[in-house]
Amino acid sequence: MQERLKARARELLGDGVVTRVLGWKKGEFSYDITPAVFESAEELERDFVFDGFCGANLSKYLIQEASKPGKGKILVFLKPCDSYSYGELLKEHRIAKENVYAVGIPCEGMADADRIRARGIDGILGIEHEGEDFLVHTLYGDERVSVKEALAERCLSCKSKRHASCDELIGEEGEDVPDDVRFTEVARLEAMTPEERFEFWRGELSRCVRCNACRNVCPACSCENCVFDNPASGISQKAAADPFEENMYHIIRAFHVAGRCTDCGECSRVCPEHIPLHLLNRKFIKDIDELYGAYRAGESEDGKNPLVSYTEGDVEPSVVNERGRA
Amino acid sequence: MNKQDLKEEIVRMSGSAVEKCMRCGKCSASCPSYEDMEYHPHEFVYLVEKGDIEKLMASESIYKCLTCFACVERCPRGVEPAKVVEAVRLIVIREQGMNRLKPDDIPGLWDKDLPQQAIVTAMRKYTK
Amino acid sequence: MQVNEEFVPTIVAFCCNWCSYAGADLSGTNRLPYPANVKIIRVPCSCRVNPTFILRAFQRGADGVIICGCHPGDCHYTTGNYYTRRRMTLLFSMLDYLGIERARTRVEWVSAAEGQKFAETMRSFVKDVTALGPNRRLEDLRCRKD
Amino acid sequence: MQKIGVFVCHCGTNIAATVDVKAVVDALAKEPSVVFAADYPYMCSESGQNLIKDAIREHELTGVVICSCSPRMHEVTFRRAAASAGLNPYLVEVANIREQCSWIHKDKAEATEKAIILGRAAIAKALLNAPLIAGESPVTKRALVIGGGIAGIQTALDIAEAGFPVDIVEQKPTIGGKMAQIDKTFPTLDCSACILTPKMVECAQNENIRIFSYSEVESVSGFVGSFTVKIRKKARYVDEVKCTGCGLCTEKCPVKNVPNEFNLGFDNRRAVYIPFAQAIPKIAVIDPDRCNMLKNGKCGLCSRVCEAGAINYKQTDEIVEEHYGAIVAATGYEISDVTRYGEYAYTESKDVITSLEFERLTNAAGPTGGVLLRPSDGKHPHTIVFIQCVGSRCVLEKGKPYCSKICCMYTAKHAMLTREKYPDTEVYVFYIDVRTPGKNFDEFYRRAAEEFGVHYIKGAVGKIVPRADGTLDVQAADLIMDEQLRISADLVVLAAAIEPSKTARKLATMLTASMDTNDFFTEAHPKLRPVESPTAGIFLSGVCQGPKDIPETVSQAGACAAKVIGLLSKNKLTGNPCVAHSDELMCNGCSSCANVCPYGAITYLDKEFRMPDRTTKVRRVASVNPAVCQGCGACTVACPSGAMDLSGFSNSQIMAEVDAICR
Repeated sequence: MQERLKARARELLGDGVVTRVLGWKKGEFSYDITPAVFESAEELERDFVFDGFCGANLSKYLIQEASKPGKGKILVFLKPCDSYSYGELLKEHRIAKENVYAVGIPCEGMADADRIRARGIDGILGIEHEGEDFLVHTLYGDERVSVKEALAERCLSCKSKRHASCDELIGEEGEDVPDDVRFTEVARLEAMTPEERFEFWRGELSRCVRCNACRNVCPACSCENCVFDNPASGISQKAAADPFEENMYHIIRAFHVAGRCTDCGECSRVCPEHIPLHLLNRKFIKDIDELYGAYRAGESEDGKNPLVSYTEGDVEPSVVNERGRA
Repeated sequence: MNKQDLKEEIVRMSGSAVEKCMRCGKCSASCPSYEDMEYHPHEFVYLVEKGDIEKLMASESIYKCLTCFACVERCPRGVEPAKVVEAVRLIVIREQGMNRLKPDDIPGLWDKDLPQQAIVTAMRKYTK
Repeated sequence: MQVNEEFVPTIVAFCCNWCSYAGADLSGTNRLPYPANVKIIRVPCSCRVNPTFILRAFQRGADGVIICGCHPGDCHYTTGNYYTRRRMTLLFSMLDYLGIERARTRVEWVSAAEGQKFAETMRSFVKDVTALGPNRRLEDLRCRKD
Repeated sequence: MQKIGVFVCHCGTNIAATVDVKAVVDALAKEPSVVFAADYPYMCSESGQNLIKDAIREHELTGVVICSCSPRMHEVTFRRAAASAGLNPYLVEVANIREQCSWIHKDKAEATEKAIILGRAAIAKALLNAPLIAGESPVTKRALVIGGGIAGIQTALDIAEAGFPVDIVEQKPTIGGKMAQIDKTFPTLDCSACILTPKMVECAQNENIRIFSYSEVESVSGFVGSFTVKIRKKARYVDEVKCTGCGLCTEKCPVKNVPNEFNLGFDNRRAVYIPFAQAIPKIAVIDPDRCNMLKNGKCGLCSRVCEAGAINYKQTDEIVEEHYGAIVAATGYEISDVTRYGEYAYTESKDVITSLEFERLTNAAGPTGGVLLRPSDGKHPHTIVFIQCVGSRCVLEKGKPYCSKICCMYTAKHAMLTREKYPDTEVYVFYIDVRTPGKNFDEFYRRAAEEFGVHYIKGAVGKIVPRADGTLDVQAADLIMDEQLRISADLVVLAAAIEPSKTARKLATMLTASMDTNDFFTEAHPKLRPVESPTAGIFLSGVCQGPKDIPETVSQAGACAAKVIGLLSKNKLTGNPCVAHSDELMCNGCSSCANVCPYGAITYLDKEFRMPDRTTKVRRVASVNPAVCQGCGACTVACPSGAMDLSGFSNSQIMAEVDAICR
């Protein structure tokens, strides 16, 4: 697949359809792949990577890259889940669509390097899909790990193999994945007593170091200026000084992306403290689906998201009490 | 069952919103069994709404409904009178444990031209 | 505030100018009492209430926050309270998910004619929050008074 | 450095009896920035107001806090007082210590403590108050009326009468609407055309009125006071200026078999036609779907006979752009589709007709010259059945849940007129309820039943079966007799539900006016603002707002005109300064705010920003039109970046109040 993407990128660069390519390259280690912009076939040849560690969602980089005046079109590779973020950003007018050439690519799920290393596999050099397994190349030879045991959490609960918006597709279009496991963890928390939930989240959120990685990576957190950085907002904070501010930051962040979050899972992927931040967003998604009908952010470039629309027969806020007691 | 429970049971079984009736009489105007009935479709709905259900249960009218659903089709309020009749009928059959139609009766009622489906339907309708 | 005696919660009530604030005025005009620890903040419409205001209130020591607006369909701005309804439903559900007591937040629709309802609502809300005791799960310890 | 003055009112004993006013003054005087604090028995009295004014001048106050009754009561009074002393009126805050304190609490200590906290919250808010100046916007002194039925005509005439120019846009080739098709009007039975056509002529002759007939609204932009509207003038293929309305072309046109819309298809018109004799404007129009010349270039007869040389086959649609201060929706109604009710056999029998069709069949200018004849065989009907509520009060998907309001009365009229003219005819009316609230309405209905012998039957018709002999077998129920009836009828008239014009929803979207689920326009307030849309500058006239009869329509049209005149007579509109505003540096241009704005007050601009590296970047940012914004604040919460804020109720102000209360 890597070679196919490279070839297509070279072609589009060569034809002058695009001037740049937004893709992935190796970081410090072969498993910390980072997004990168390639401007020539040589750069592509040297650095372009597409393997089982390419979890990073490239859509957010387009806000900057597609708005550079006079730079022409940029090619971007979008996995199915990334294409929803892209769709949502288009809907919010954050990306100049005319400057983007979006190529949808298939995805069989991305690996979580931590899970692989937790199995005692070290010196990772690369990773490949091979049937039901990941084939991990290491300094000490190849290792086999079953896909289920190496997949990132967000890929285990993948919502769709079908792309939302793109200009071209490489490979076969996939299908939606039923939501049967996606909300299991949220449901587990919901079933706890309030005290247990409070303890759970205290345990998680108290680890927050306010590095802002979640905010930086989140395609929905694309504000020019975040309210938490704006002294005039009255809620600005640099580092969370106490448990309240940790709560405040994460509640408000989740609320601001509610109805816009595509559940791409980047927040949890990048969190250095491994806080399951996606469980906050997913709670909103679950509530929205249950209370206002199934909705998938980014699926369409027009229409209104559930937080900026309503129906006259919407449930009352007291539903929260009733649902809990049932 | 007391009056209120009876009414709730009928409403539940029929799924009919009897309180939506605006007493236009279109059900009765559409009913092919009208002449044979003591209580007519609109009265069925009205009596259920009032909770006066014993009268209906005692009446032969419940067995006169052909379940042709003309009233259901035409009711502008979506009340579905035939389903109310059906529910009253079922309540009677259930309460008495009494089968209106016994398999033994069938040979006597047999008519060569009668579609088989009618017999099956009748068994379902009049038998517990 | 809590000096070995009965706990008196601090309650912030956001009331929309056109219905609920007028409803609160009416309960005053009709001399219908409700506890003095309820303090009303006037907003043009319930849809002006930002979740940050609610969290801010808890941070600064409120024990309960109630939002009152026109009945759905009666909004002075035609649609504001429909948005309030969705936002607050989702926010309250999130607070509950985080283990914050459900009864600390409430939305009620009170029209300008419902002075009685306003007073009753406030009495019942104060009762519920008093039963919960002081807000300890969503407070800022630096703002603690005792 | 802020200087706040605090004024605590006793309100006689209303406040002072339960709140220790002096203690409040003492406590608030100690608040930071408070330089003056005083109490007075009646702050709203002239001497109370003078106390405020003097203090503003003497202490050069930058803000005023008044602890008194509800701001809903006297905020305006105190703002005026401040303004007269040279202080911006929006620097005044009112703490409500009467309705929300002294009147509800009995314990004096408790009430005093609460009054102090409320005072502090008001001070906290006042410290963040900014002087606001109400924006002004100009008013284009011209109105647009969309729809040329009786509602639009009356509204336009009343506006024009007051001296303002007004344009009527009508999609049909003539104004007049449904009223032009009606025979007689209830309850007076005067001839509809006789009272309508003079008004139509008046429209044509009034110098202040322009009629855009055969035209549609293409787009609407702008806001109250200055709307820009594009109007599509559909090609008539007839020069409006040259055509004299002589009608020669309509006589010579060889295409004779086009169903005549005005007579609901009971007779035919030509491919070039004038809808009816009294049409305004009386200008011919060519039906492009039927004209041979336009279809295949073969004919041109009308062009040859037209002495005025008005025929122009090359004419195309024309878009004109006009500016208006106010827009009136008067799009009226249509008869709902009765073919959805198969039991009435409307599609199977020509002798089952709607009430509007009955109007044409009894109209002297109609296809039968006013003689009531059966459409099927042209014979005189001896038994007529009228059925009420066909599609009205029907909660099913195919029906209308509302009462169409006019049917009871026009059916009584039809029944009465039939019995009067043809006493040998038996007339049955099947009704669910007879609803006749209105002046002389019930008397009218009773006359039909009592004097004219119309058979009113409480019950419904279940089914109509056309028989081979041409009669209609009407199966019905008489609920009072508790019996099923069968009537052999010659003619059945259906009182079909009326529904808003199909064009209304598209128009409402253009106007950003709200609609209910039935596609009727929503009024700003059902009781107190019944002729205005919640969208400023948009007014409602006639049935587009809800079913109504002619007298009601005319009175609403007049009321609507009065509202328009009131708006147009202003030179400038002063807005509410407590409106939303967007911080361009913060705004992402994501459209969340515009999605929740009920007034369409937010638009987006592409704005150039200088970046720190001296490059420039164009970004989409929100811009609030202060003349349109009503200040609800929905956008402020929808905005994820916090770029949107509301003057007078800013984020920081509300949080300052929260802090003061929770302190």
